[in-house]
Amino acid sequence: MCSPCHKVAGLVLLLAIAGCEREEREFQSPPPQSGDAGAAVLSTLSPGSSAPQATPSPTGRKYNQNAYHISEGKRWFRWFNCNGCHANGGGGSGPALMDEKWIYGGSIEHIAATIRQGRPNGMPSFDGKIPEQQIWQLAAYVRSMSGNAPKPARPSRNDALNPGPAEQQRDPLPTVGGAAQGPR
Amino acid sequence: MRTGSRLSAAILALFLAGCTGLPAGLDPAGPAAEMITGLFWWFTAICTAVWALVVLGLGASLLRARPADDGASPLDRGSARRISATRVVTALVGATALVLVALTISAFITGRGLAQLRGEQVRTIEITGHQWWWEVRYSDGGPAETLATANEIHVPVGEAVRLSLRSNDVIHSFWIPRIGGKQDLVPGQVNHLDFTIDKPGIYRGQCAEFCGFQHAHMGLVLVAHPRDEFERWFSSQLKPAQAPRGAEARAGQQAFLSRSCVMCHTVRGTPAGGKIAPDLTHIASRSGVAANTLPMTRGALAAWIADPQAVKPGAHMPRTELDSDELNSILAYLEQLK
Amino acid sequence: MPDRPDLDLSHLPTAGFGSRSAITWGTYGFILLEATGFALAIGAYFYLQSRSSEWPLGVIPPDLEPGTILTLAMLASLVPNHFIKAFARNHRVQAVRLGLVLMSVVGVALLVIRALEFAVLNVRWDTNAYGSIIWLLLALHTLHLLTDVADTIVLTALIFTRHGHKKRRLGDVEDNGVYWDFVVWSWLPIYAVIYWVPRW
Amino acid sequence: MSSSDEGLRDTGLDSVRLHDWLSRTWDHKRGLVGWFSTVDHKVIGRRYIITALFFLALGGLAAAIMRLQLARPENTIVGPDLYNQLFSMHGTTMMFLFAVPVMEAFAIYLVPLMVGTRAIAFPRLNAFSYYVFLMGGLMMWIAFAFNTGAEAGWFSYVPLAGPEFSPGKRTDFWAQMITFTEVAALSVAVVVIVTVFKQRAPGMTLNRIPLFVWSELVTSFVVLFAMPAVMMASTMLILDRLVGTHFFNPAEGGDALLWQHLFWFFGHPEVYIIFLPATGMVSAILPAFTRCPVFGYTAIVLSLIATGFLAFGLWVHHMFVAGLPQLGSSFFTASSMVIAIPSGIQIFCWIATLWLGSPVYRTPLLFVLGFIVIFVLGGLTGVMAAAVPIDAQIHDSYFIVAHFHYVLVGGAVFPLVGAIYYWYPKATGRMMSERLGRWHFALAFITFNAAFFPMHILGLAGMPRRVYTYPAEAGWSAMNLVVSLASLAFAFSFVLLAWNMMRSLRHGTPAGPNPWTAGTLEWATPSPPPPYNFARIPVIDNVEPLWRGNGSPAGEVSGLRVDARELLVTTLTEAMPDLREPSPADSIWPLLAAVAVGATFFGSIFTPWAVIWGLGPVAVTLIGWFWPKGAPEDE
Repeated sequence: MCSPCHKVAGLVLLLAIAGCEREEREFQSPPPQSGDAGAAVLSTLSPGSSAPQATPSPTGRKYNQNAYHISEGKRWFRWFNCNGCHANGGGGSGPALMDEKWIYGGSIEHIAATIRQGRPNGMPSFDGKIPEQQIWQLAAYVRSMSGNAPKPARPSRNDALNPGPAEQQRDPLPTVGGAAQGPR
Repeated sequence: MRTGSRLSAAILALFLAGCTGLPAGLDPAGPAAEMITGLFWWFTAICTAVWALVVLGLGASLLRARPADDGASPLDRGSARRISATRVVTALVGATALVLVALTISAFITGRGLAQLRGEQVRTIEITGHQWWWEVRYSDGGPAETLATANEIHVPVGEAVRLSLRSNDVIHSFWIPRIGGKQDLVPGQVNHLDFTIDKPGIYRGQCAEFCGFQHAHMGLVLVAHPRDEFERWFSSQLKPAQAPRGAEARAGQQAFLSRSCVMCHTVRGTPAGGKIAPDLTHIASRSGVAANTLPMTRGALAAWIADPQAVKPGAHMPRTELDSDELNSILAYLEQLK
Repeated sequence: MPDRPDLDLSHLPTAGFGSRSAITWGTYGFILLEATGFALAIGAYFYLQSRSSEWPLGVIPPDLEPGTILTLAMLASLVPNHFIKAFARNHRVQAVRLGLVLMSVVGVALLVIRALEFAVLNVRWDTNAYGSIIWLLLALHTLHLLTDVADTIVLTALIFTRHGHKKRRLGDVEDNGVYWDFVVWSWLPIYAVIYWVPRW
Repeated sequence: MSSSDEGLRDTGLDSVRLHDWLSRTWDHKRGLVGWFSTVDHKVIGRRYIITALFFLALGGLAAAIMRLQLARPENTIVGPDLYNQLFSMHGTTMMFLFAVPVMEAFAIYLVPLMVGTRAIAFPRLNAFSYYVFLMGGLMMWIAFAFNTGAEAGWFSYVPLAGPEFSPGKRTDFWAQMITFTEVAALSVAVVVIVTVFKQRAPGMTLNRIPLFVWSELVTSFVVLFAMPAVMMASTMLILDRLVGTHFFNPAEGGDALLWQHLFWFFGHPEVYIIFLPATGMVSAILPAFTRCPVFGYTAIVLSLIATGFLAFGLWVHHMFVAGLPQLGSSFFTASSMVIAIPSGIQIFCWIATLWLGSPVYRTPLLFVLGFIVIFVLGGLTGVMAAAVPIDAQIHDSYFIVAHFHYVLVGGAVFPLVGAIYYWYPKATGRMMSERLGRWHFALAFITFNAAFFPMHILGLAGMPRRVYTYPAEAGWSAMNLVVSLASLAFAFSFVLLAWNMMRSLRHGTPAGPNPWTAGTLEWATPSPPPPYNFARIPVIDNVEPLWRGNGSPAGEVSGLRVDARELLVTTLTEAMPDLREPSPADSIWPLLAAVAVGATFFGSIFTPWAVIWGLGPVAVTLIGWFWPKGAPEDE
């Protein structure tokens, strides 16, 4: 067969796989594997670009691609009152989450670590309070707020008053500051 | 009308022989459900009769003796009998119309009767549908008398009750077959359902409008008490949660307040004030857990807390990473929340 | 081998105008279903209005100028449209050609005004339900406008070729004119709903 | 314009040369391009029917898995996620990809034959509609295979189907599949209407139109008025999900019930879109097997029209418990009762036909008899559901599941299966096995009732719809097991049908033009019909034209061209010959246009800009479609 056909077939396959990854409804995460979350857990507590590079983990990738996980994250964000400090991602007493600046790293592993461990100046630690899967879902959602998730997986508007365009409508912003980019 | 209803009730009862009595939808527990059931039997009687007549007529037309084929063109066949057929068909259509008018009128009469059942002195209970549980609030008596519970509605017998139904997320539908019809809970509006219960008892129901993954496990229980028993229940529910007794329960309370539980649940009288999951102040007094998916036993509660996703896949209660000591102590604590 | 009574139809014409032609009935069919679509969208508008205490929801009504100019221009275009249909029936090919060129230009001009209309709705589609429904109404009509303008332009090109003299092509011109009438008349209620209902 | 001398006419041609000429003119070319270019309504209709039956099999498979899951309480064969997709796919497939298309497919195949014309009106639009339908259906099932199946039910109520509660693209695929099938259905509706209005054989006045054609005509009008509602609704849904509009968001002035109003304004007529053609099939089968014209032709036609009108006055009875004002509900109770009258008239007329005629118990008639028994029961439970107080109890319970399966399977699928047995010889030239057909009927009739009657009682016992499991304590287990076993056996009855259809294709007895000695025009031409349908267009003077003394129509037409595709166009009411219009030649452009439209729809699942990008290809393919190519038909 001609090579364009191969390319088309390859593209279709990729789309299909992306579709599967995006649409899975995984209610129960398998027990965390060693090394998955570990790399990011040990990130530094101080801001700046000296943060250690998080290795893109399969876990991070999985949550980052999956529409259900991200939408669950959006739910926890509201239910756990993250808005109290990060009003709709726009920031308040906590930093804004929908811009490109990441004090403690913008990869999903970094964000998960930030939620898990807390950060100085007000971000509490939720370790033990928010189960691991929910932390990853929250982190995936937080990334999607700046457009850093596949567009079809990003949440659309809620059935509520909407302060601005939904995550799906935002243009992806590069992650600046903190550690280097996590997996897209 | 009455005889017909009885007859068809008897026929249907035959169908159900072997089952445990009448299906819930035909076993009324209050005047509203009684009127609906009466109308149901009346319609069933008429419709059964109509169906039987049609099938008999069909059979008769197939079996009737026919003259030998006279070889005439099919176009002329039966032309001699067409006039009488026209008369019969016209009469049948007329009869159909009359039957339909009768049925329509009886439906209206029942509808009006249901509307008149509404008493003036009603107790209002607010029901809010959540994916996948029912929030129940009693707020008639002002702030001091406001009570929140979940998945279990208690009402006094013989008192008119009005449910005001809302939804917090998607459309649900409130349905307890034995108290009468159902009513949807639609986001953005408040619907009402009125009923009175005659007999004390426990009546089961579940969400009737498809609402997502755990639509099948969104059960609710209605408990009808005699008046004084209800008052006792109500005042005991108004109290804040008991302080834990014993070391294990105290440890359980600590675990409850320091682990995930506190993020979503309220236990009045403790710092736990989460508003997004059922109020657990008196959870041990309820008859079921997980929206009546499991009975309220220590084992079932343990199974539910240890792995909610195994009981109700997709439910919003996550699996928490509790070790067995924590789990046991939390169970001990919750069991004291009578 | 006719062994049965024979009905000789060799004298019948091969094209007809108006309700004689099958194509016209097809056009009517599509007009009917599209009109239903418009009616339902307008129904949805009034339904949403009835469910809200204020209307338009916290925004000012659209500016009147572009929409009104467009409405007047569309009504005016009915005149040449009428003449084009008559020319087509009378087989006046040159007149049809000129008329179609005119209608193509008018159509493009109308599309430009339509673009301005979107700019002065004073609400975004994602602001609230009021914004959503008026954007839907306007977009729905724009789709029809765009379709018919494109159709007119293609037909104009076609009528300048050797096919222009064929009676069937002139029938197409007539059907296109009928469809244009629909695009204009269906606009009037939508215009009233978008621009005047919020001002009541 | 009087007679023109262009072209070769059929006048005076002997039958062999006539056949040669007409075949050359009307047959499609061999080869792949020819296969995709054909606009022959019989080829398209056959493809439509086979495709719809294929989707029936898929939808049935989904149902079988659901019944396996429900066979026992707390079963874990499938979880809630897959179960929700399965029942959504089942309902969506059966309604949008099977029932409506198959009823239209029969119209596409049969209406031109029954009205005595050579081709369907707008044959390219007809071919286009098939490809759009095919792409929509395949798209949805391929998406399902990739875990992106519809999950919010065939009704996709918001907010559950809305952006917040249905993340990802599952519901977008559903909503866009609606657009595909509606474009197809609306196109077919226009095609059928114009065929019936303008292409009837001379003499086929309004009161000589076969009842099946009447039913498809009324259905097509119902489609024209009903389908735009669901397209509007699905468009709003996809806009809410994709670009953040607020049609269904109560917090921003939207309304969740707007969806239900729009959906049921379509959804209730939808039932009649499926049911009316089925009644037409009954009215076509009965005369052939009673040797007697249908009793009460005029009454049946008026009933069809009345049903078509009343179908639009019932939608609120799907919303009796949604919290609407009481007064409105009363009106809809009354209108829901009234629609029983036209259905009753039809039933009585059919029974009268059986009484007047001499029944011949062949398989098609057996299915019609089964239809009457089952459908009347379903209709009567419908009357019960029309009463608001009763509906409040049975709404969204298994009682309703039982009711609409009695109406839709009993009322539409049984006649449809009868119609397959009846017209199969016409389409293939061979008879289906009668012995197997009787077994099929017996199995289907018994297992259908065994599967669906107990559901009434399950509903009364409190079992709601759309639950993926139920507790053992509920006491529903035994009856659910019976239902599951019976429904698997019912599914097996369709295997018998498929086997019979496939086997008879080779081994069936040759049928000849009119194996049932039926009276309508499709039986006046060989089986299977030649590409040009009729060597000479018949002239008729009767509603059963082949039942005149010698078994052939009253006369025939001459003077039509044989070297170019030419149709006889007649007047609307009297069917007087009026024009000789050309009929478009085969063309690949409808397929290309369908691909362009399909790509646009598919793209707009992911980005609204796809609509803009798609304009170009769609415009190009449409110009290619309509631009004259110099064929004689274009002149």
